[in-house]
Amino acid sequence: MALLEVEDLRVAFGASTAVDGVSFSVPEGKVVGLVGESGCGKSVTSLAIMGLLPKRRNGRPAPVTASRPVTVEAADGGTVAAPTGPPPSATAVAPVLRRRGSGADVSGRAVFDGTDLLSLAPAAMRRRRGKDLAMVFQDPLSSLNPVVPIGRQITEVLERHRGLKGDKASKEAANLLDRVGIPDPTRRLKEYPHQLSGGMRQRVLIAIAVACNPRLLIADEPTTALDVTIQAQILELLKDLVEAEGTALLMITHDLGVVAGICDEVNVLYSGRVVESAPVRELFAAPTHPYTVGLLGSIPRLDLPIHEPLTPIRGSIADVIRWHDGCAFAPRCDRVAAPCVAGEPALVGAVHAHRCVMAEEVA
Amino acid sequence: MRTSPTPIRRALAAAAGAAMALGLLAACGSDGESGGDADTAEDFDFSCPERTDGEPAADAARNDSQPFVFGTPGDPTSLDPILASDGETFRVNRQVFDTLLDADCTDTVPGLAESYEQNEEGTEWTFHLREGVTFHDGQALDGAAVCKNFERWANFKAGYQSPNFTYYYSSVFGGFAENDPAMGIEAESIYKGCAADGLDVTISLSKYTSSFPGAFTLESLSIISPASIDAVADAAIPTADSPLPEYTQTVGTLAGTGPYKLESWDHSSQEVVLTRNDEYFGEPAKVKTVIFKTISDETARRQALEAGDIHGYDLAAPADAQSLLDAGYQVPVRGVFNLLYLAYTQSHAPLEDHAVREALSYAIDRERIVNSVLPAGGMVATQFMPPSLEGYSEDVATYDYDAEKAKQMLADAGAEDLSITFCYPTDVTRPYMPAPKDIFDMISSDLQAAGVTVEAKPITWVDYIPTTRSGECPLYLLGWTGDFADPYNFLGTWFATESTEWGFDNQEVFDAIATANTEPDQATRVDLWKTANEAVMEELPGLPISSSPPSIAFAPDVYPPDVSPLTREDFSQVYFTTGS
Amino acid sequence: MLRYTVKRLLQLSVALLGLSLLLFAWFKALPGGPENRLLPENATDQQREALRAALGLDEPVWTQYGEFLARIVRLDFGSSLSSGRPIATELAERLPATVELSLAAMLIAVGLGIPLGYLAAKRRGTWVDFSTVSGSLLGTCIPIFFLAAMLKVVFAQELGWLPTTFRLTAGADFTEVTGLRVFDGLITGELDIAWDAVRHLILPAIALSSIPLAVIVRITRASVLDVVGEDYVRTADAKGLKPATVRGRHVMRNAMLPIATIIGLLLGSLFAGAVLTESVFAFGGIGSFVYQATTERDYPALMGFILVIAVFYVVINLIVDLSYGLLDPRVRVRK
Amino acid sequence: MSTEQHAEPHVPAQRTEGPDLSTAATGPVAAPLLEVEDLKVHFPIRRGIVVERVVGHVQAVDGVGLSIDSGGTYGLVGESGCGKTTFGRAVLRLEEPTGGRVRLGGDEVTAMKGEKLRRFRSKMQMVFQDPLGSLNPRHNVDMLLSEPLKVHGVGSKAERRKLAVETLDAVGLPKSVLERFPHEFSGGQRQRLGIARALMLRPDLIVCDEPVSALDVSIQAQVMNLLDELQDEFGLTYLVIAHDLAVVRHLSDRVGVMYLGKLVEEADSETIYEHPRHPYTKALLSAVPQPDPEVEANRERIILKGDLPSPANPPSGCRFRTRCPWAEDICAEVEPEWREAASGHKVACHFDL
Amino acid sequence: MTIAKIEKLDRLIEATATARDARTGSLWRQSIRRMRRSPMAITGAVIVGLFVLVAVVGPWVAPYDPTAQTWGREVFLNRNIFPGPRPENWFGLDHLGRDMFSRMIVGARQTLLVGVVATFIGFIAGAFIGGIAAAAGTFGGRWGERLEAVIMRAVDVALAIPMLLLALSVAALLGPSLRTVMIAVGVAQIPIFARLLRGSMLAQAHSDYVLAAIAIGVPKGRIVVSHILPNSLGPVIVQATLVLATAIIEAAALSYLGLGNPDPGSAEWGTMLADAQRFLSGAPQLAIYPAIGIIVTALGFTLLGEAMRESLDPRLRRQE
Repeated sequence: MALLEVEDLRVAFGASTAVDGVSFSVPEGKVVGLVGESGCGKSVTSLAIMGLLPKRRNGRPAPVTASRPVTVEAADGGTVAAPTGPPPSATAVAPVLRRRGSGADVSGRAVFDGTDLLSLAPAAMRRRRGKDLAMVFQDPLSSLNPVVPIGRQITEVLERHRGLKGDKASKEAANLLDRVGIPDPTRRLKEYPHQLSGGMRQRVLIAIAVACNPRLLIADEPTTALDVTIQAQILELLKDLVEAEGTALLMITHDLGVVAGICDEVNVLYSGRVVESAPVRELFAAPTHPYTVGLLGSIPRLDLPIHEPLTPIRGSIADVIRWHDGCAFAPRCDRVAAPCVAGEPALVGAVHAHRCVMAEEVA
Repeated sequence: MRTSPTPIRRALAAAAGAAMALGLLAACGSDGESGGDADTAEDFDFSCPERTDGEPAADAARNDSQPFVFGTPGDPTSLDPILASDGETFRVNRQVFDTLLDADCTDTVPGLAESYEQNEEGTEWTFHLREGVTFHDGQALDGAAVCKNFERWANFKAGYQSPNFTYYYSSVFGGFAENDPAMGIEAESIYKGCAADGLDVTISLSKYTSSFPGAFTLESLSIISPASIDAVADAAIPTADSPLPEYTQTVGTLAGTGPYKLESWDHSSQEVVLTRNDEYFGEPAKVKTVIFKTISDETARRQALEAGDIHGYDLAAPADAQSLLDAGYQVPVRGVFNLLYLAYTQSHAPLEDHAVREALSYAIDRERIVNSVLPAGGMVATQFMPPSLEGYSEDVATYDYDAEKAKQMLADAGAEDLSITFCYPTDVTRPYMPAPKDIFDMISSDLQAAGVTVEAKPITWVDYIPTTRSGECPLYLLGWTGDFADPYNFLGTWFATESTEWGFDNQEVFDAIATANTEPDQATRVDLWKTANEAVMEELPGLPISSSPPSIAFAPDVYPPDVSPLTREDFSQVYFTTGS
Repeated sequence: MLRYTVKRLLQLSVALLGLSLLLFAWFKALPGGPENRLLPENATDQQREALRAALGLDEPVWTQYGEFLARIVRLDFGSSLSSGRPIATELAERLPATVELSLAAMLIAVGLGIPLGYLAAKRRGTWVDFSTVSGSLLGTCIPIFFLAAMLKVVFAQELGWLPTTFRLTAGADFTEVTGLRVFDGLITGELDIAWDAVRHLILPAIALSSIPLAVIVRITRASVLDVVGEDYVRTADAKGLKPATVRGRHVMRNAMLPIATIIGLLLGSLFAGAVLTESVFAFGGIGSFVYQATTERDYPALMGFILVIAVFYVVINLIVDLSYGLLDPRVRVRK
Repeated sequence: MSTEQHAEPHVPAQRTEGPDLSTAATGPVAAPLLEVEDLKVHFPIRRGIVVERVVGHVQAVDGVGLSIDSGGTYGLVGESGCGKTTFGRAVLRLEEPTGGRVRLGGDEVTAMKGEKLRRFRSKMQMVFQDPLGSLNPRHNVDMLLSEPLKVHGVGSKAERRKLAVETLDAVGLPKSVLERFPHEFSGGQRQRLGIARALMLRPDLIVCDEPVSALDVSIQAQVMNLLDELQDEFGLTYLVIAHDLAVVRHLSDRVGVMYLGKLVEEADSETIYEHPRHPYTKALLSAVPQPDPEVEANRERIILKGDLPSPANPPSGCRFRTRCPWAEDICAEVEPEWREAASGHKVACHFDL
Repeated sequence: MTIAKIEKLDRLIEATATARDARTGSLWRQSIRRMRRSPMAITGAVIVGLFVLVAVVGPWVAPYDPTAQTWGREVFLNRNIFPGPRPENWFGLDHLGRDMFSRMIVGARQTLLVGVVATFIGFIAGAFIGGIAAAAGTFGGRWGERLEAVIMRAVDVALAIPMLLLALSVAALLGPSLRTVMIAVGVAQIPIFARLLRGSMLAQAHSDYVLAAIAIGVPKGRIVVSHILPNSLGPVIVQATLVLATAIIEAAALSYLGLGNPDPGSAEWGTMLADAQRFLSGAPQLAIYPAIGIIVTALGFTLLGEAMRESLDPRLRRQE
């Protein structure tokens, strides 16, 4: 039994489904990647596990919310349909999640250490959040409260979960800052987030997350907002922490390079479902799902001959059909065929699983 | 020299009081017909109405413990009476200071002087002062004290001479001993001197005017103690726009003789507190403490009374009177002593045509105005003075409402498509005109019914007087409340000479007024004023609309003072009653 | 910070100089001089002319402005045409009443507005939200003089719970310290006076608070909606903090920034709003004074009032800006 | 010289076939299309109570020189805050340079003013990072595309529309989108629109400021391919500004690396990735994660210490020394010279690493 | 296997896409669509719609001449006799014997006129001042910045002058009239509009599309007029809606102070309310009809404005 077992997780905002039956597991002490483009449901998945999605109020259907824009862009650059909503960037989904007044319908199970997190009462979940499982967010500036000194932001979690108060808490906070590589930690405790650089802020966020030695750390695009040299620092730090403490890490990213560098296992998400999952080396060595293949072909690489043309996926992530009608990737797939839209494609395979009825052809 | 000691008459209370008229109106109002049985001058004696409320028992304990709070429309401005010309200041000062003569209803009655006499030319006025009167500061009243007051006034310097401060003094006496050219007072003073002999005091004038003896009742000419005069001798008003000296703003400097003493004046609370003067020469005040509090908003005053925050207030809106009466409040009716008129400025064609003026006069239903929007107790005016004054004539030409006749006359005069500008003031309520716009609306509706096109011209009050004075308005509403019983105070200010505000030149009218004004003999004078009134109404410079009393209201458990057409209520008469 | 304050104050004095010139020119251009206010209606033309001359109204305009300015600098706004007293004295005497009323109104607006705004934001899109927001907006849609009159009819006349006018029952015996009656009553131990003053404050303060209340509800709602969408609130949630901590330390502390600005600006506007309220309740503050000055065309008084209000308004703005530093560390460092 | 050929801005540049015929005609050395010499952009820091005075400068760009051959692509790479965007804008005179010179096709852009400059803008265009923000939300595609022509007085309404349709076709959008508004498009399509607008005047130079960084991975590739295609089709010269080394490498012939307002290294893109000489370049390259677990597992990373210093107060000597693993005393004292370490390979470092 | 354009795939795509079709169109159209879901907007729009309808058709459907004192001899305000609702006069008579119902209906137009004209004055003048300031500050160089600073400082101080006093001055200059009310209320709104437009324009001026326009070579004037201005008008238009409500209320306040519309020939709610305040004890209905008219109308505009603000607010929109 893995530390975290997510089974058939579904999250819907009103009429639109953001996560559509995601299952994966995070074994103890391993780094598991959740990879995909904006709108694929990876952030929603993590927030659902953490219980940070706004609950829908009883008996009142949430208003229809904007969902991912749809654009049908044929290979020949033909038809264009109509998206609105936020631009498809990594952060685009988050505001949807945070809209109050509507809420998310969450179903499925997320069993953490024998307990289904999704069925926990809010108060019980609050007791575990920040303690047993913690999270690091993408934008370190906006994720820290601008008007509260960072020391306070760290000690409040120590106070809450470890019962540390006053000097003891401050001392521990300084230790934590030291541990995440912030020089002169005692002075830094009194500073405000805007006085720190981006990399420092992300270190502070990590310090907050690891303050109570959680068994599972969820990192949602922790390096996307950072410069590449800082990104390297932060990845290094995360790796070190995971190795030192044996913490399991759920790494959410769109960057296959990051995945290759840090993850043990990878789940590729597309339109709210896992389309491929495999140990990291197998995935990169033998990508099976056409979407994974397309992603890899889209990335310019430093280690390949220069000016080699890229092979992008056509269309945009908005061009989807519903999973129960067929493969959501079908509109963009080069190898689409009749079976693709004959019904729900199943996830096949064990260690290296994929959700493509035409997998043999691709291979 | 004919010295005729003038007997001072007590006012004769008339049988048919306006309090009764109120009941009458209420009774006939239900048939909803226009006031066919409305009260005209013939039905009433416009002396002050007699009180019919008896003398309910006083609540002695309450009179001593509970202040009587009276809501006033505005703040007083000065505790020195000579430096004021507004009713709110007079209301306060009248309780504290006394004048040589007093007014009851519109009649002149004894004040500090028990009696007076005048010489035949009306240039020497001798007053016989009461015995045993002491000022609040303990000084005794004598002729010398009175003279000291007159000498002080006559010798005012600099800013003290500005009509801004001493309007009434210079109106009555023309000027000062040494006129300050910077203050713009040019007329020569008619005050010649004052001679005291124990309790007798003689004021000499260089010229008689019909202002006397009424002027001696003016609150401005209140007598203050000699010590007070010395105390404020140094207070200067260097220019016309200087602030009033400090002593006029704080209590304790000036001492009067009145039934109340000043206790405090809190400017920020807009509150003046008076306490009983136990040494008062007359009947002592019933309530120990009287408070005047300013509530400038008309509706707020009524609500404060209804909520019990105050026990009485002045200038009740006509519309509120009935509701107050219905709820058990008292709204005693004052005698009428004002006049509202519609002026025809003859410099504007075709108003110089008598027939047009006459036609317009017939077109206006003045009874509706009096019956509907003016306070109860008002009457349609037939001439340019209220009926309680000497010289009121029953024989003036009248112009009763007749719309058909008006149309006909306009047609005959070739003015059937007359279009005319009609001015009225916007942001003001005057005692003679509680709601200018309503009256304007009604008149213009009547005029339009007679085929006249009315162009409304509303003007803010501060600009209204200069605009109408300059003759810019062909038609306009205006009026006047008398200061004291003096026909010249009404007719004289309007028709003594040719003026742009009326735009007519009728020497017959001017002469009639001048003759009456300078006639010292009363009987002759009365006839002369009647003649003058008839001449004016023959000329028809404007249409007198109404004389109506401003309403004053009191709580049910209060015995109100005798109400005065001059709004000179004496609050020492007030007390809380045990009843109701 | 000091640098900034000095800079702002310098700007203020320049602005005030401009304003004084503007006002002077404006009032000069108005027809109807003060003499019409000062004299009764049947004063003679000669008396009017005399007064105009005596008031120096026939001097060259620049001389008049010079004198005006010289006096303003000495805080001498001249004397009121209606009361004949120095305007500075009048304003100073009446200030405590208005301050007390404004503070009371602000207290109501803040005390009610922030929780209501928070509630509306929490329940965004529900009927709670709709009725809270609409209800507070309704307050702004009732002409203030009518609202005041209605409040009096209902609570003072019909129910008889509260007085309709004044700051204290007439003739009450109290000790004056600051001029804020409630406060004075409390510090001198005259609790009955304090209670009396509170009773007199309630209705006018409610009437006056209708507009700021609506503004604060809206701002709070928008501000809270903004903040709850922020990442750091999610971070706070992810820490498993108690809801009260999240609400207080993370949501409200940030949401207070715009609210504080608005409160400052509203305080300035309350002074102006007090004009109608105070006169309807005969409250006796600056508002009543201005109302009187308005109806009587007491231009010097109005001019003095506008200058004082302008200073007040700008100073409040400055205080708000400076207090930003206390509330928001980001600003503190930048300045 | 090719500037004459571009006199009519809307006429697509005629690409000369073969190895630079024009060079053969005019002389032995091909004059570059864009020449930038010692460009500086300093932002004054003002302070003062009554009279503001300048108390310092943010040296956003501090003496950068480079040149781009006609038809070439120059990639400028660096981390956020290094001044690359400011440099790009200063080249286009969207930011006022404090010093230095910019010449485009022989015309000195930095000397132009007013109407002349405005007219000249038809020869140089920009593609923005945020495709939505750079498109006026109230203008539909037709207005967006025809405005450049309109303000330069090109063509009739019908002609402008025709050209718009042609350009749309070139960027892979159908003419049916003309009536649509920017928010109705996906991110990739918006960037296509941004490129189309830049193309409308058929400019010589296009500055692409982070052209793909706001896009999803799968869309980035589409846009990069499109830029490649358009360069061939319209004979464009690109200045590509990006923080992503892989993207720059993919698009560019020549690459410059910027750090704190200065160039630290410049070389052909192949060379610079194969043999980086400046420690900063080395660190950058080593930091980029590669989508290959084998590579990642075996790679030696140079992890830089600390953060970027403030450009208002840059370190003395070599600006990179505060974070450089190889820094020595001399680095703090002497500013390294911008030298040619190998043929076509310039670097600003005291050492040969 | 090559690209197979399968019929079914097209159909599926279409089905998914049509659900989104409603989200096309210009920003304004989108806002309107968003507002259709808001109870605030609906309530506001219904009220405003009814009000405008009455204002337009009022004079034709009013049963009587609103100015004729037809029943003048049946009203005695000094005795509190105000005939109330009856078959021929649905709302009863006013204090001069005019038909209240007709006055209410006809008054809607005057009231709307006051609101619209006052708002228009404030809008045009404020937008002009704010626009000049923003344009100068953005493109005018150092001198432009100074001009902007001067203008905005003046606007700040002007904000401090209470509207009441402004109105008073206007009234003193022009005499009390409906025109005065319109001008006074309008003038008082100028600084608000100016600040709003300037702030909005400055925000737009720093946006990328303005930079893009400069890069294209669009002349500065044209950038201001065709790029910055249209994108900045949203909040200003919202404000205009809110000011419409304010104007109607303020007009009533000015009437209460005696500065209002003195023309007896016209019926305007603010004036009617201010007039009727005198009869609050005897004939409260005379105040209540116009008061309800004003309150409901003002609320309608306010709700509509607030809903518009919300639907246009990019921060709030983001959360949808």
